[in-house]
Amino acid sequence: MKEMKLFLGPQHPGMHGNASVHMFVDGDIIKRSYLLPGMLHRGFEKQMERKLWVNNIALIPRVCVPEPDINEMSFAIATEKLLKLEIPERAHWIRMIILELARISAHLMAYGGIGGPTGNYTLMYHAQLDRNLILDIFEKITGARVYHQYIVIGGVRQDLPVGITKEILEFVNDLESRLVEYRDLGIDNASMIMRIKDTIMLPKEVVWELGVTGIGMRSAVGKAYDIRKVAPYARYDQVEFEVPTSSYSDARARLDIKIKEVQQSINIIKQCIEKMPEGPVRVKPGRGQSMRWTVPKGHVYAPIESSRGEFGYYMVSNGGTTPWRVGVRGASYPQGLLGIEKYLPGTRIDDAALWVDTMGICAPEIDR
Amino acid sequence: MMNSMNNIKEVEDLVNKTVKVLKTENIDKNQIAFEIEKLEVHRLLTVLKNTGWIQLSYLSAIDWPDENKFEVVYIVFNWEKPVYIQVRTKIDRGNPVMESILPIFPGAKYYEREAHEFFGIAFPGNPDYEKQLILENWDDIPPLRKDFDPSAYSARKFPSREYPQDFSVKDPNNKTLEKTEERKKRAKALRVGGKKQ
Amino acid sequence: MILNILIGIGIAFFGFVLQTSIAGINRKIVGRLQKRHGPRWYQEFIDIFKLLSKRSITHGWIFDFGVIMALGGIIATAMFMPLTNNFLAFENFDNFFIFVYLIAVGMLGMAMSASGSGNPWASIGVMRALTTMLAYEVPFLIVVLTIINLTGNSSLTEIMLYQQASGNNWFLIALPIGGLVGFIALMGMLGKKPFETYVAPAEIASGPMVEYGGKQLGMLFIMNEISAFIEVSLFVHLFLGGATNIFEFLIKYFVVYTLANLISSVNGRFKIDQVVKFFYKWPLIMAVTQAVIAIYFGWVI
Amino acid sequence: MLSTKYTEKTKLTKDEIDRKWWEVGDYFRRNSLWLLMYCTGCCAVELPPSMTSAYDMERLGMGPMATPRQADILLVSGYLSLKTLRRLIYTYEQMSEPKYVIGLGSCPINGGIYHDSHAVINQLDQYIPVDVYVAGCMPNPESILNGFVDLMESIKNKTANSWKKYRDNNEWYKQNQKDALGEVIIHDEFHE
Amino acid sequence: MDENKKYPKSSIFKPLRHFKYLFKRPLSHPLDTVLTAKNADYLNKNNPFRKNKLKNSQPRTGPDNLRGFHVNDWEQCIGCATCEEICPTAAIEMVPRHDLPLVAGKLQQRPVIDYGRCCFCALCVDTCTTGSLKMSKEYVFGDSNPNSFKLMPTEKWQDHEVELGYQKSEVTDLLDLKRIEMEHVSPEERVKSYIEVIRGYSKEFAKLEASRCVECGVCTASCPVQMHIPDYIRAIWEDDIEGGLKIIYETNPLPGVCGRVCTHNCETACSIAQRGEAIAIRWLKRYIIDSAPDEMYEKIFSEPVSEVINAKIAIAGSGPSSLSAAYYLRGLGYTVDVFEEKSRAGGVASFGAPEYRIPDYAVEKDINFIKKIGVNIYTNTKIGKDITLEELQKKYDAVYLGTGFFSARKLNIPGSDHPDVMGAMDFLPITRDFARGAISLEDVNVKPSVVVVGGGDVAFDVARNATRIQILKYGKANVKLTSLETLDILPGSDDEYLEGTEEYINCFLGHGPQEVVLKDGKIKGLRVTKCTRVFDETGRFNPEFDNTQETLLEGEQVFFSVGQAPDYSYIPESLKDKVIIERGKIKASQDGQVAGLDWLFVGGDIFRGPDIITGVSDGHRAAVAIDDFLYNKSKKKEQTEYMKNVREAIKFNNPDLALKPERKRTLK
Repeated sequence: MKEMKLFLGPQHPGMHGNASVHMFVDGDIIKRSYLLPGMLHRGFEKQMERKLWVNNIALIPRVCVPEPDINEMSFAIATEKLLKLEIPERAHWIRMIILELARISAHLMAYGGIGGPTGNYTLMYHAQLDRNLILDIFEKITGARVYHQYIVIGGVRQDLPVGITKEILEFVNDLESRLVEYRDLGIDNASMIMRIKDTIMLPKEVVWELGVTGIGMRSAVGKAYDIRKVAPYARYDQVEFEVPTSSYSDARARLDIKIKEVQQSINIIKQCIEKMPEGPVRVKPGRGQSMRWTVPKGHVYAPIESSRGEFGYYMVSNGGTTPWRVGVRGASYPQGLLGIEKYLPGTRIDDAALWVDTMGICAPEIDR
Repeated sequence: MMNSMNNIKEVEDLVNKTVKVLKTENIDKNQIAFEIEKLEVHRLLTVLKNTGWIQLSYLSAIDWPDENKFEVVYIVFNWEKPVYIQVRTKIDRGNPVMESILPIFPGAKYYEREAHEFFGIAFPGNPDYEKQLILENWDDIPPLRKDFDPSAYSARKFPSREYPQDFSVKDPNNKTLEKTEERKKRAKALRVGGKKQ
Repeated sequence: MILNILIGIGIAFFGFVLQTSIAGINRKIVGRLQKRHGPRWYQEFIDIFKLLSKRSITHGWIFDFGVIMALGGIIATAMFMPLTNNFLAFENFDNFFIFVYLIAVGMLGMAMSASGSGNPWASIGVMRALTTMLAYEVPFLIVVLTIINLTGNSSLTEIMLYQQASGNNWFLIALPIGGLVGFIALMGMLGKKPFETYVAPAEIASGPMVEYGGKQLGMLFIMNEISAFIEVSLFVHLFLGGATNIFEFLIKYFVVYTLANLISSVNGRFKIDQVVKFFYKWPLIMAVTQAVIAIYFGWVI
Repeated sequence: MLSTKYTEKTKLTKDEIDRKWWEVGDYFRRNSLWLLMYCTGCCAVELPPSMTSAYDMERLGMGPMATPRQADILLVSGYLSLKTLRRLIYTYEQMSEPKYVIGLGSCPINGGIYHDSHAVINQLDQYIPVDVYVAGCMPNPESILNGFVDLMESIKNKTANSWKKYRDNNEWYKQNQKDALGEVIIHDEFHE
Repeated sequence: MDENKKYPKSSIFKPLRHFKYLFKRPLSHPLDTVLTAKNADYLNKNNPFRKNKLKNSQPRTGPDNLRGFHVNDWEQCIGCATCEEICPTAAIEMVPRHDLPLVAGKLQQRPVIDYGRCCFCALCVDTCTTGSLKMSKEYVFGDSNPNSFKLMPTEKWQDHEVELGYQKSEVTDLLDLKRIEMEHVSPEERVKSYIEVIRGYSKEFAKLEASRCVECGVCTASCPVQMHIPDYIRAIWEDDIEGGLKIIYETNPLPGVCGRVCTHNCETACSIAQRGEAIAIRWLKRYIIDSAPDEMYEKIFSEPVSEVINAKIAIAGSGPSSLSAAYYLRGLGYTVDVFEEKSRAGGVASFGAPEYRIPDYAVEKDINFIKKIGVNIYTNTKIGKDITLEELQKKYDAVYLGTGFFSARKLNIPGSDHPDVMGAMDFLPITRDFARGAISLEDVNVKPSVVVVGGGDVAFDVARNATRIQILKYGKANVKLTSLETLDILPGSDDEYLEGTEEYINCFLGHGPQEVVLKDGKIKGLRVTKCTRVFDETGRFNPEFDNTQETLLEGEQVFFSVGQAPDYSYIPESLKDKVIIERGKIKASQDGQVAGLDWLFVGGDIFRGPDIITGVSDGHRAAVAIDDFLYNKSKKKEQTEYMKNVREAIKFNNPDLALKPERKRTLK
């Protein structure tokens, strides 16, 4: 049969974000496929070079929309490394709470997201409802639902509002008790198993070839390769958590890990709230008004573990008021571009969207 | 962390043994940077990959127009010995060519395409490097070069809104604000020797 | 004769109104399952009328004609549907095979039209729709043939009367395995998950309907509602002993449709090959088992 | 030049009935607005909460639709890069009339935070007409829902005429599109 | 497959457990917490069945720090444009609002926000100098007209009161409100000699201090000469001393003097001072001058200044206003001769202000540059004695008088004619000469215990000078200072008060001197009574005393520092009736041109007063006025392009009258 050409996206309900998977199919089997990125290109790296260090706070969360806090964190860490700035202890813990809440929200979005391609909308609706609660908590802490601009150079922008820790605890306990429902609807659901078991495999051997990190990699190699464990930042070395792994990477394994990571994040949040000290939350990177802050010369790469894998900012400072060069290593770059080119062929049309969901592909961070 | 300091030391020894290092920067206990010659990049990356730095985390370039150079950066990572290694090399800006590292790290394919698109660096050895990736019908110099001005480009191509309402209350005799503006302009012209911060 | 035709059209119209209302109510019910309020119950009507009020684009006469053929075919099918054991438009024309035959006309019309649009998603959708049809028809037919064999009549009214006569001995109870197969096949017919493969908005961009907008889509929606009415009614008549009055019919209809819809709402959808494999595996075996049990061994509860 | 007000072109003879029908149609149209799920920019991330249980826009009779042919509203959720604009124009032209456009967030109004970016357009209404804008970066689901009701109200008041505008001033829009995009036709490596 | 064992068993029944939610309440937000009242009203009308389903609908109220639409308190806002500057999206534009009053420290402009740009980052709130810009809890705004998204924030949003959302706190503040510590010589050390008290900023500290500036420019209007303050501060921050020097010399030819002893109204007006400590503008200026090497001065005039206009101007006096007039007239191309009665040029800078504030080398640096561009200064030439005004009128095309207030004023109270009762202006030049070494310590008449009357800066100068001389002479100090004004209205600056008290001066504020008590021909002390009121209800000087509360301040010597007086003895009889003198000052037009005598210009203390920098501005204005008066009458040589630019610059920078900022007392 003749090869037929199909587009999954950019305007396509199975595609999360504005990207397009171009597929050449024979029947239902994909023969060749590419990701067409760039629909969300805003020239981020150029924009950041042209904005002051302080102004970049407004810009950075927009690199990856579903999980903006990792951008802020990575940017802040990179700048602090250049400045050799020690930030207050409490700020570390607040940052961890924020990051883990963001991780839960991103996982819920991705986990609920498989409701789209598999048609199980109830799963999606429930996950989005819980995610919305996290956004409400974020709004209380930071003043905005999505673009928090909360983790800044030198700590966090302001202290946690009074009583929010209780609210967070209530929420995570409630979510913890309902995780089993997510399993019921998703990975323990017999009809869903048909879709997610043994599909869109990521063989162990090719992980390093692609450069995939995060859940994709951990589900294949079976080792706890998590930056939070391997090269801890913030205070991840002072909390106890496990890194769920698997050595057989199909969609089911990856989704299972996602739910397990949500559990681990809940554990981390609980520990953070318990261990968080009182004290100041922010130090200024230097004297002077913010528009005249400068950062010493240097090159630094600041990787952190996002919900999709290693996310990092490569920053070069020239000693001026603006960064000289900011490079963003989008966590989904390898699986999004090379992964789709190399490992989607051979699967079915139905599975393409699942690859996007389970591997964690965030179009804006590929395009920037 | 005694262990990680050892790792850094080990890396430093390994790299120094393999290639001639022009500059070493110790960034922190998990990161170290080496500046080396262009021709030795492949050798170093091969050695590093064989010793466990199997993950290519990042590949990109930096523009240094004052030196008339591009700096190509490779960041590799070893999950067992957690050290990020920046391998940097400077290449000529006028004729930017850097051999592809595709045979060593197949994952570099799209990074190289992107670097070509945004800086104009050629990566012979990468079959697709000249194809457009993120931009479409681009009609100017590669946008991440320092001499490209996105503001001007945007102003030229995409008009900004001119709002009809102004909110100002003006008194034609009151020139204080205009005068302040002019003064500022004058003083700005007088600034000479200062280097732009 | 004209009166009969009018009654037939009336039944089709009633079927449309009934199914659309119940679909609307079901959206609310499913909404509740998803922890929300859901739309107004008459939302489905508004949707359909809105589509009819829109301007539409054509992709050639096959595209338009196919839609009309689909709608006409389905209305024609619905005209023959008995509502209760004594209310139908055309006496003695309620043979089960009439429905099997006529419903295919509607399906084919839609297939023709969709292929006429030239959109690859539509062709894939049509292909999937026909494959699914082939998949569920075989076990369903075997069960229905078993019933026909037992009742000795293929008229729906007769089958209804047969069930009602023996003390409301519904075939769902009498032939439990067959009833289950029938229900699964019904889910397939209604395009409910996990057998929703041919619409699958997130995979193939709503499949056959990808190129429809405006009036054509409105007509397809009407067709869809009426065909759902036919399919659910068939199930009610065949397995639930039909109805002696209209209220009984409404209740049974509502229960069957709602159950199918609720099950659909918590499940994912299969891939197309899984649908075929599934129907050719369990339902087919079950249907054959049921047939063997019922016909050769005569074990009917 | 862009005429700001749509003037009825049809002759006034067949009109009264037409208009009455149109008003009836308006009732259905405004109570059943289907969105096209095209996540053009960041604001799309607030759409799932609006669509799903938390804010449940189905109460307003709205829902997501898979293809442009079926949809009534083109929701431009945030900034538009050139590459997206090209596809957005395709999409917009595929939608069947009457169709409405909503611009979410700052970016479609005047470029937002990307006002000086080389890849993002500044004013959406230069390229396709827009019925309702919702301010915010990003707008909360409440704002989005209120924006939808605004659109419903303006359909009722017969002020949501952007699709007519696009037809009447087509050349002006085409020219603008061409100015920004070079050419609207999509050429990429995959269009072999 | 083994791997699958780790998963719980899958089942077709597990998802059916979710049917329990059929019997639970929906969790979506009710529509009446989502829609605005207007939209709810529409929906009610639209609903065919329930016409009032949604009651009192209003969008959910956001949390306390919600970043909604902006509100701006116009009472507080000073139009500093810092928000415009920091806005990462260029969404904020300052528009002129000339309906606002023109006051010092405020600009007649207010921010307008383009919500087609705004990204709600709230950096503008965090950086607002006054804290007037805040964010509200309003977050719903949609419109079909794209042009309606540009809004001017006021206290209200869309004409209704709103709850405040995000506001700046100490943690989020992006300004640096604390001044960089200036190094002072310790009180113990400095009273022992005339060493300069303020050490000046090092390069590093100057840059840090400069980096606090937000470049709003509200200071400029308060500066009598309207210096380009933000610009030279920026030059410091950019480490551009040469540019800074050029910028300073545009408007002020005596930066070395002004960098030390200026009254710094600019710092009072400074926007950072709204909530914190003002930028040390004066000291930053001084930093530029101190760090500029002499050869850099040559770059201010890159071509030698030559007489291109054939007209001569005489200047009487060499105080700040005279030197300023001389400098600018020279820059405009005239021949300028300055006549000074004393042995040194500089006027108050050389004889009034104390050495520990402004050392001679600093004054000389400024004067030498003025000399270098070709101004002739004739010292020891007193107008009226060595050369009369009439002669000057004949010889020169125009005459500028900047003779200043150099006579002491004494209070007319019993005992004030005693020889040990001295006026400030009698005493200060002596101390200055002593510091220079021109007079020996014995010749300085300071008794072991001293009472100073007066609360101004000069009074502190006298007191602190007396302290130093006492310490040198007797080894210990005993200086009392008394003034009518209490601390909250003390005319002297905070710095003087603080430094003075550090230097062992006892202050008896809020007392009025009644009598110098004499005993045996020697002064025993000063009798003072409690002052209950200094100014009356209308704000006029009209002190009242409470005679029941009486104190005797013991001291052997009394200094009066209650103001200075001019000496107009040089004005010849022929002109006396033409020169109108009001309250000791000569009446003239705004630019200093005396009515009826269009060749005669005045400036400085005898015209406007009261401080050095105002004198400099008088000189500048007079120079331009003289040029206007003479330019068309005189013969001109061809000018180089460069000199034309210099001319233009001088004319352009001709200062307007300064706005006097309201002084904020930080001392309690």
